[in-house]
Amino acid sequence: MVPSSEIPWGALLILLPLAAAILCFVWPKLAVVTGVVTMLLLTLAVGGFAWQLQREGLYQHAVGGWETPLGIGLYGDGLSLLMLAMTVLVGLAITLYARSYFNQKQARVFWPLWLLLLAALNALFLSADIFNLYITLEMVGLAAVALVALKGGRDALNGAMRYLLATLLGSLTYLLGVALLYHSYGTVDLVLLAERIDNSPVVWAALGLMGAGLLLKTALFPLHFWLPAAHASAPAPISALLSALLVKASFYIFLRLWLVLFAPLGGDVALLLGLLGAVAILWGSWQALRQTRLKLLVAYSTVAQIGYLFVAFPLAAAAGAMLWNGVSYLMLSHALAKAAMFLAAGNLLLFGGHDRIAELDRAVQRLPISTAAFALAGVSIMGVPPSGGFIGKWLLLEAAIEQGYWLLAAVMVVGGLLASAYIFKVVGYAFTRSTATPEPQSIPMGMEWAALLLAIASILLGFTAPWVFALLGIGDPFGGGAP
Amino acid sequence: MNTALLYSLVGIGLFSLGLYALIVHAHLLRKILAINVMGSGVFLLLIALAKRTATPLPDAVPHAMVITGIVVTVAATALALTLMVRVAMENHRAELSDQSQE
Amino acid sequence: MMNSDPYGALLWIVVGWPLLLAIPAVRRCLPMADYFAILPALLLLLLPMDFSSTLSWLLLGTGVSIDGERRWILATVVLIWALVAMKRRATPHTTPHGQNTFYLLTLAGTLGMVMASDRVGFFSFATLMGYSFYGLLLWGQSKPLEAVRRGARSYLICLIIADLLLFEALLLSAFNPQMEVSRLYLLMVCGAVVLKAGIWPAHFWLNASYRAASPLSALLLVLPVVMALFALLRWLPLGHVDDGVAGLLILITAGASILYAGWRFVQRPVQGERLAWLSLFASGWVIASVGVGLIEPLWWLQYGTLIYPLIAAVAVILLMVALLRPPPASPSQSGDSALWMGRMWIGCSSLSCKLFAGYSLCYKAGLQRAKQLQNGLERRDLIGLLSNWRNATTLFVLLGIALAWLVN
Amino acid sequence: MNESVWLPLLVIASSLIPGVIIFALAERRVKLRTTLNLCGALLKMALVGAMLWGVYHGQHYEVRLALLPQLELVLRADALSLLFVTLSSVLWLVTTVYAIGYLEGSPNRSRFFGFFSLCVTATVGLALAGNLITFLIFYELLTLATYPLIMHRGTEASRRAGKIYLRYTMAGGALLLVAIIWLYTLSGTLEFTPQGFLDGIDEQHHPALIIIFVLLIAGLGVKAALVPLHGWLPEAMVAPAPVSALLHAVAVVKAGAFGIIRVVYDVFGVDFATLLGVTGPLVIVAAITIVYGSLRALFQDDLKRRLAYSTVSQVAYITLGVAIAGPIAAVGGMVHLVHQGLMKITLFFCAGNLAETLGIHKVSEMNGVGRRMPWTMAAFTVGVFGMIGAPPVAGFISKWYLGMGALEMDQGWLILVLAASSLLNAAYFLPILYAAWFCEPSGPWPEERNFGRKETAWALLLPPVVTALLALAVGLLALAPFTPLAWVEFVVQREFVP
Repeated sequence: MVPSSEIPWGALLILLPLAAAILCFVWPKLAVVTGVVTMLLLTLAVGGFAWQLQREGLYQHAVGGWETPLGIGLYGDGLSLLMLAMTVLVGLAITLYARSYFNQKQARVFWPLWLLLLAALNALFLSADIFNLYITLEMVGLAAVALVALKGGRDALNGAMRYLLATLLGSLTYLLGVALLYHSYGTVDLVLLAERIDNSPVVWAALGLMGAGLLLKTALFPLHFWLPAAHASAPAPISALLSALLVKASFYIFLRLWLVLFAPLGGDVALLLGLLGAVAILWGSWQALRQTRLKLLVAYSTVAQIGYLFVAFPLAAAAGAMLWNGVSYLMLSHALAKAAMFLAAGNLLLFGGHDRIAELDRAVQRLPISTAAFALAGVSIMGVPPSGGFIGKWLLLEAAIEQGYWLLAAVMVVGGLLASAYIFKVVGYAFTRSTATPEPQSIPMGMEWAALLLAIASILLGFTAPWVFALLGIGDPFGGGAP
Repeated sequence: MNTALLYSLVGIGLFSLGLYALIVHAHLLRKILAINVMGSGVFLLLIALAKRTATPLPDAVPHAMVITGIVVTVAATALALTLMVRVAMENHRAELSDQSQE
Repeated sequence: MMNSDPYGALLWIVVGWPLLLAIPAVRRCLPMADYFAILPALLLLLLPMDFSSTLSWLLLGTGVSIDGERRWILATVVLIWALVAMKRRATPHTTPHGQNTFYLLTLAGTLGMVMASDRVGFFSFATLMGYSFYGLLLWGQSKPLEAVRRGARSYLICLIIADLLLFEALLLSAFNPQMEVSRLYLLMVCGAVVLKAGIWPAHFWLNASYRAASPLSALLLVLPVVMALFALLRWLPLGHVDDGVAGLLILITAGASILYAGWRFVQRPVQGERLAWLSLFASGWVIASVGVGLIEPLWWLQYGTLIYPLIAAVAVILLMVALLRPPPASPSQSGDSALWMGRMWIGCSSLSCKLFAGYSLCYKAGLQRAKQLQNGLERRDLIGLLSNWRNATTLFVLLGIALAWLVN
Repeated sequence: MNESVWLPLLVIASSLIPGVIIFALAERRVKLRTTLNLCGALLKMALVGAMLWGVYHGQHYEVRLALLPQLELVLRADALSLLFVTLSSVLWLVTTVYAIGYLEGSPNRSRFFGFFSLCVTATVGLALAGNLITFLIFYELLTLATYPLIMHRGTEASRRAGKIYLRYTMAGGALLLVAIIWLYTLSGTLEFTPQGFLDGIDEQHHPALIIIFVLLIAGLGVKAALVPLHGWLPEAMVAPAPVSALLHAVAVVKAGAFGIIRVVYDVFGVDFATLLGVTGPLVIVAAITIVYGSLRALFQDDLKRRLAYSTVSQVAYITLGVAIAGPIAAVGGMVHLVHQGLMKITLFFCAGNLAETLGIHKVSEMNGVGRRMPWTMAAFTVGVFGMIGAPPVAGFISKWYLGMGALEMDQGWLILVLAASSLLNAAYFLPILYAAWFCEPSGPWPEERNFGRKETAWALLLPPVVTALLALAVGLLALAPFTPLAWVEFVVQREFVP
C-alpha cells in the first residue's frame, strides 16, 4: 500500500474522470456503472485532496516533471478545494439524477461527455497558468454545449448553438488577453505574472479582453443574453450543471485573475463591476418574476445571483479576505441550491409534461419531495437564514454597510425580496386545492432525492461556515492573512 | 515597424473583423467562420510574439500554445458544424430562431 | 379584630359557596340551592365578632373582613336574597334554565363587596356583581321584553363607564395614597356611584328597568342601588378629607335628584316607575349626607356611622314597597326626560364622523347612524340612543384623545 | 458536555425532530402522528420545566455554535426567554390537542403538523436566542414555517392571505437584517446584554443608532402588528383556527413583541434608549395601535377578523409596557405577553369551535349560541372579560401594572388610552356575549354537526376550557409564586434593576 499522503490526489482528480470517459465511450454498456463508480471515487479523491492540502498547505505539482514555464503546472489552494468540493457535491447529485433520467441512447452520449466535463472542470480548478485555464475552459464549454444539445429538439439546439457561439467568443477574447499578457511578461504562470505585473496600457487591454471574455461566459448583465435560453432549454441535469458549475468556472478564473493580477490596478473597474452586479440583481430578479415558465424563472434567477458575486468587487479593497470568503460561500451555496432547483424543476416538468407556472399545481402537489427541494433551495437563494446563501449575503451586506455603499446594500436586500417573490410564486401552488386524482408515481425516487439532498445541503451550509472558511484559508488565496 | 508588430496588428485586425462578422451575420456558417477568423487572428498574434526573444531562436512557448489552440479550435469547429446542421434541420434554415417551442 | 383561621375560612366560605353553587353541575346535586347559598352569610351575621382574613396570593393581595358597620349592609343583603329566594320558590316555573347561575354569581359578588377589605377586592367583586346582575336582568324574564332589554343595556353602559372610573381611581390611589384626597379621585368615585346607583342624571337605566320589571326584578333592583351607595362610603375617605367644591357638586347632584324624583313622583307616574322615583329620592338623601360629610368632615366623624343603618332602612322600605306593588300592566312607551342628552349625542356623533372624514367606512356608517339617531329621537327613544355602541365609544375615544393631547 | 448545554438543544429538538418525522409520515398514520405530536409537546414541557427550575436556582444554560468566525449561534436560557418558552410550549400542547380535533379527517395533515412543529421550534429558538443573529435566524424560520399554515386551506382567499403575509413579513425580515448588520458594524457585537450593549458607542453614531432602532422596530413591528404594519393579521384569519391561535397567541405576533422587548432592554438598554429619545415615539405608536385596532374591530362582522383586530390592539400593550421604560410598566407589558396569549387563544379556540360545530363565522349569526354550546361560550366569556380588563381575569393584572407604570413615569395620559381601549373592547365584545347568551337563535345553524350529547368534540372543547381556566387562574392567583406575574417580576428584578 502506498501511504495515502503520497497518492497524487490532484492528478487523480483529473485523470480518473478522463479515463472513465474514454472507458464509457468505448464500452457504452458499462457507462452508467462507470459513471457512478467514478463519481464516488472522485468524492473520495476530493476528500483525500482536502486532507493532503490541510496537512501540507499549498499543493503544487508539475505534470510529467516539466517545470514552468514549459510544463503544465497544477496548483491547489483553499479556493480550488472549495470549487472541487462544489463540483463533486453537485456532481454526485447529478449522477444520481441522470442515472434514471436518460434513456439508453441518450445515456451513451451523456456519460462520456459528463465525465469529460468533470475532468475538464477539475483541471480548470487546479490549473496554475492562464493558458491552461483557457484550454480547460474551452473543454468545459465544448462538453457543455454538446450536453445541452443532447436531447435534441428545437429549443435545445437553438440554445446550444447560442451557447456555443457565446462560449467560443468568450474564450477567444480571453485568449487574446492571454497573448497580450504573455507578450508583456513572457510567462503565463499566475504566480510569476503576479510578481511582474505593472500598470501599463497592455495590462489594461489584457484586463479588458480577458475580463470581457470571462464575463460573457459568466453571464454578467448585460452579457447574460445567451444564458436563459441555454439553461432553460437543456435537459434538467444539464441545466443544473450549467447553472451550478459552468458559470462558476468562468467566475473562478475571473476571481483568480482579479486577485493576483488586477486587483491592485482597478478601483474604478471594481466599481463598474459592482454596479453591473447590482443591475444584474435587479434585472435578473425582475425578469424571473415575470416569467411564466418555471425553468426560465430559475435561469433568470441565476442571472440575478451572479450579480451578487460581482457586487463584492468594489467592497473587496477595504473588506479583505473575509469578503472573498463570503463570495466563495455564496458561490458554493448558489451552486447547490440552483442545481437543486433545476433538478426539482426537471421533475415537475417531467411529471406535468410542461413547466407553465400557472398550471403547475397538480404536479407540485403530487411531488412533495421535489417541491420541498425547490422550496428549501429557494430559501438559500433568497438568502433567508438558516442557509448558505444567508451567510454569504450577510458578509456582503456587512461589508457594504460598513463601507457606506448604501445603494449596493439596498439592491442586495431588494434582490432578496424579489427572490422571495418569485420563489413563492411557484411554491404557493403547493397549497392550492387541486382536484388531483391519484395517479401512479412516475418519477423515480432517485431523481427526487437528488434534488432534495442538494437542497438540504444548501441549508446545512448555513452552519458550516467557520469550518469551510478554515479550509478556504489554506494557501491564503485571498491574501491578507488567513481568516 | 518590425515584422512582429505588423503580424500582431494584422492578428488584432483579423480578430476585430471576425468579431464584427460574428455579430452582424445571421447565417450560422458565417458565424462559425467568423469565429475561426477570430481564432486565426489570435494565433497570428501569438506566433508573432514568439519572435520577441533577443536570440535568433524563437520562443517555443507561444508555438506550443498555438498548436494546442488549433486543436481546440478544430474540435470546436467540428462541434459547431454538427450542431449547425441539426439546428438548420430543426429551424428549416441555418439561422438561430427566437421563437420558443411553446 | 381577630384573625383566626376558622373564622377566616368562614369569611371565604361565605363568598366562595355561592360561587361554587353557580356551577350548574354542583347545584343540581343540592335541593333548594337558593337558600343554601345564603346560609353561610346568615351564620356570619349571627357571629357577633369582627374578624378578617387576607390572602396575600389572591389577586393583588386581597382580604375579606367584617365589622359592625358593614353588618348592617350584610344584613340588608341577606334580607334581600332571602326575599328573592322565597319569591322565586313561590313562582318556580318562571325561572328559565341558567338563571340560577346569574343569581348565585350576583349573590357572590354582593357578599364579596360587602366583605372585601381592600379596594382591589371590592372592585373585583363589584365587577362580578355588576355583570352578573346585567345577566340577571335579562334572564330574569321568561321572555325578555324589549323594554327590559333597553333597561339592561343602558345599565350595562353605565356599568362599564363606572367600572372604568373606579379602575382609574383605584390606580391613582394605589399609585400614590396622597391622591386619595385629590378632587379628581373624589369626583371619579362619585361619578361611578352616580352611574351605578342610578342617581340623576344617570337615573334612566333604573327608571327603564323598573318600568318593565317583574315583581322579582323589582326586588332585585334595590340591590345595585344599595351596593353603589355602600361603595361610596367604602371608597371615600370620609371624615378625613375636606373638599368643599366636590362636596358642593355632590350636594347639587343630590338636591337635583331629590327634587326631580319628587316632581316626577307627584306627576302620576306609570305604575312601575313609582318605585324608581322613590329609590332615586331615597338615594338622593344618602348622597346628600355624603356631600355634607365632604364639606364638614367633623360632622361626618360625629354622625357618619348612622349612615349604615340609614341605608339599611332605605333598602327595607324599598323592598316593602316592591313587595306590595301589584304586577305591572303592559309597559307603555312613556316619554322620558333629558332630551338635551340625546341632542348632544347626535351633535357629537356627527362631529366625530366629520373628524373621521377620511375614514370612509366610519363616515358612511356614521351618517346612517346619525339619521337613525334622529329618527330615534323623534320617537323619544332615549334608551335606544344610548345603547348605540359605536357612536358612544367613538365619541368617548375622540374625547379621550383630545384630552390626552391637551394634557400633554 | 453537561446538561446546561444539552437542555436548550433538547428543547429545540423536542419539536424539530417530531416535525421532521411527521413530514415523512404517510397521511393515514394518524395514531403515530398524534402520538409523536403529543409526546413531543409533553417532553418539551417537561424539559422547559426542568430549565425553569434550574434558572430559578441560578443555573446557566447556554449553547454556542460558531456561525461565522466572529458570530455565534447562541441559545441561552435566561429568565425572560423562559417566560416566552414556557408560554409557547404550554400553549403548543393545548393547540396541538385542539388541532388534532379540529383537522380530523381533513386532507394534508402530515404537512400541517410538520409545519406546526417547525413553527413552534422556531418560536422556542427565537425565545432562547442569545444574540440578534440567532434571533434573526429563528425569526425568518418562523416566517417560512407559518406561511404554509396560513395557506393550508388552499382556497383563493388563503392564497391571498399567504401572499400578503409574505409581503409584510419578508419586508420586515429584510429591514431587520439591514438593521442588525448595521448595528454589528457599529458595535462589533450582537450579544443580548442586560442594560444593553450600546451605551459605550461614540456620540457621533447616535443618529445612526436612532435609524437602526427605527429599522429594528419596523422589522419587528410587522410581526407584532404595530399600526401601520398590521395589514397582514386580519387577512391571515382565513387560516384554520389552530393556526390563528398559533399566530395570535403562541408564535408570530408574540415573536414580534418579544423581539421589541429584547431590542429595547437587551440591545439598547432602557436608559440608553431613553437617552436617544426613541421610547417616546414608540409609546405613541403603541398608543395609536391600541386605539386604532380596537376601533377597527368595532366594525367587523366576521368573528375572527374582529378577534384579529383585537389582537392588533392587545399586542400593542406589550410594546407600550416596554416603551414606557419603567420597571412597573415593564412588568405589565411582559406579563401581558403571557396573559394576552392565554386569553386570545381561548377566544380563537372558541371561534374555531363555533365554525367547526355550527358553521358560524359571523358575529351576526351568533344569536343564542350560548344555549347550544354553553361550555364554549363560558370560556369565551372569560376571555372577553380578560380582554376588557375586568378582574379577576388575567387582563386586569396587565392593565393594572401598565397603568401603574404609566403613572410612575409621569405618563398619565396613557391611562386614558387604556381606558379607551377597555371601553372599545367592551363595545365590540359585549354585544357578542349579549347575542350569544340572551338572544333567541334566529334560525337553524348554518352547518351543524352532531356530536350526540356533547356540545362538540372533546378535543375541541377541552383546550378552550383549559386555557380559560388558566387565564382566570393567573389573574386570580397573580401574587402566588410561579405565576407569570411572579416570574416577570423575577425577570425585571434580575435584568433591569441594576
